[in-house]
Amino acid sequence: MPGQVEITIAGHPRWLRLARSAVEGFCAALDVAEQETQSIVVAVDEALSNVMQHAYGGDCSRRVSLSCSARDNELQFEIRDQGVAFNPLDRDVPPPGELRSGGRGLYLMRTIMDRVEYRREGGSNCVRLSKTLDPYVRPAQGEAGKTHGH
Amino acid sequence: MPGQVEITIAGHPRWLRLARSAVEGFCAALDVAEQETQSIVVAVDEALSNVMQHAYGGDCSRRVSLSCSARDNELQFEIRDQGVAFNPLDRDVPPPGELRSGGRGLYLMRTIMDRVEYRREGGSNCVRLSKTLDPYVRPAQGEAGKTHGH
Amino acid sequence: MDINVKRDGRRSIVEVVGDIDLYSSPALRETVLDLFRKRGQKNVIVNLSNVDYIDSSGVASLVEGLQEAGKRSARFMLVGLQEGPRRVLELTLLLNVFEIHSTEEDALQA
Amino acid sequence: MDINVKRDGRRSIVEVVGDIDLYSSPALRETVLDLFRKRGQKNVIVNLSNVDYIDSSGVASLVEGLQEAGKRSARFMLVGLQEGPRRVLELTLLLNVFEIHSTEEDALQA
Ligand SMILES: Nc1ncnc2c1ncn2[C@@H]1O[C@H](COP(=O)(O)OP(=O)(O)O)[C@@H](O)[C@H]1O
Ligand SMILES: Nc1ncnc2c1ncn2[C@@H]1O[C@H](COP(=O)(O)OP(=O)(O)O)[C@@H](O)[C@H]1O
Repeated sequence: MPGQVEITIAGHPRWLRLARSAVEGFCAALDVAEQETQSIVVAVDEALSNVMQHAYGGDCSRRVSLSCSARDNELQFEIRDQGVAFNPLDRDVPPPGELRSGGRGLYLMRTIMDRVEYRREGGSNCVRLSKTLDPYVRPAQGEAGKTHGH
Repeated sequence: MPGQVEITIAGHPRWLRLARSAVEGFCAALDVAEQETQSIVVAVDEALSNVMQHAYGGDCSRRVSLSCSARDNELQFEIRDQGVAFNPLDRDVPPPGELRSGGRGLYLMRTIMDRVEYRREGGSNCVRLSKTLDPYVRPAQGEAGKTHGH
Repeated sequence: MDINVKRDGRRSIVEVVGDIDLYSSPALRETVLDLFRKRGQKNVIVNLSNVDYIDSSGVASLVEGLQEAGKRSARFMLVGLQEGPRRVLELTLLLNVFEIHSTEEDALQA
Repeated sequence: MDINVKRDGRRSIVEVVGDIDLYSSPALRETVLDLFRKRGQKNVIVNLSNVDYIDSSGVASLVEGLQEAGKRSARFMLVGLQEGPRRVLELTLLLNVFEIHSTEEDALQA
């Protein structure tokens, strides 16, 4: 199933803010609580930043895509890139709180989201971040039928 | 050339706000003036709304995509759907200012944008809205090379 | 978009918060038409001071409100018009078609 | 993101407006490190009251500021922390690592 919302951006950090607005807009349309939304935005932003910085090594001509979907009370965000193979679950995450520069992106992603999954698929990295919402979030109702008119 | 930013949404009006945020974010990343941005957002939103309402007749399971690109001092927004063939340029637009409900979307699109183009392409409608910016807007520089580091 | 109606006799103030677009305009349309048709209101004021965005379907809802008022010799006014919505009404040549005031107080006294 | 530096003797206030992310954090990092390295500042206050978003690269810039201050026995303080950035510092267990004050005035008197 494709996500209800998909965005693809060039791998330049100038587009991160737009991607964050999209995630925010996605959550807002589903009435996700503001604080929960803020955290989710951080996690997705970290995943996208890592692609730009590490998977593509700063090559801004390459593209990264984000697919957002809601099902029952779970939100899923799938980040896909065509960069070097990298499984974020294989990586040991150093303890936070230390005075070092960097190395907090994966930690934030894992801490904020309920589930992080990885698969390599025909030259693409695909990271799926999932978050179960409580209280029950309205799923995208009626997406499969006629529910609006003029 | 693909746009620097592409978004695809399910054909449900609940996603229009997200699409507007994306267009806003696109313009913001290119330092487009606020007032100009607001008008562009209206034009793109009208095109997307028309697809949801008319091309898909309210069937929210179908998808509409928006591709945003900047080249020199021109912004282009391409709206693509798989609905009934419809050329917005073939349609006479009734004069505005009249007291009727509806019938102002195409007028706004045409009035705000500098160019509206249409092509039918293998079962898809493709509407391209273009706006030339003055003063010169920074195109998305450095999109083709390494311009950022840590 | 949220809608909040304050009713006082045959006069109502409809306060809208958020964007008015294809998603939200049907609710605004219904609210306004119901005030005339079901509640017999003689004066409906729509407060748009918390509306930054209105599209053509939103404009259509407002026009229908104005038309309904006309049929019943009632009044329909807009207040608190922000820059974006003002430009849309200007572009569609409707700025002088509506009765527009700055604030609810001005509209109530008009 | 915009950065505005007010310098007063060996003390500087760095006012940041906007999101601090991978796009903008390099400029913040450079500004802060330059104040210590090139301007010999003894006290750098970063005002974050107009920052609603900070990501891990922004956090890294602030940590580098703190480290640089440590090397030079200078001070590095944060003020005006909003809810979102506060939560990110909390999640990364850095909330107690930084010297944080509510306002510029508080920081100047501390
Ligand atoms: N998408 C990715 N592709 C390749 N390597 C990655 C990716 N994401 C993270 N890494 C590697 O994992 C390390 C830790 O990542 P992270 O915790 O996000 O911190 P940071 O990005 O600040 O280094 C990175 O420095 C990089 O070496
Ligand atoms: N994408 C589209 N597909 C099919 N028909 C369309 C499309 N866009 C517009 N139309 C037709 O053109 C008419 C005028 O459109 P518009 O000016 O946007 O006003 P409105 O949507 O309020 O009717 C619509 O009522 C519809 O019949």
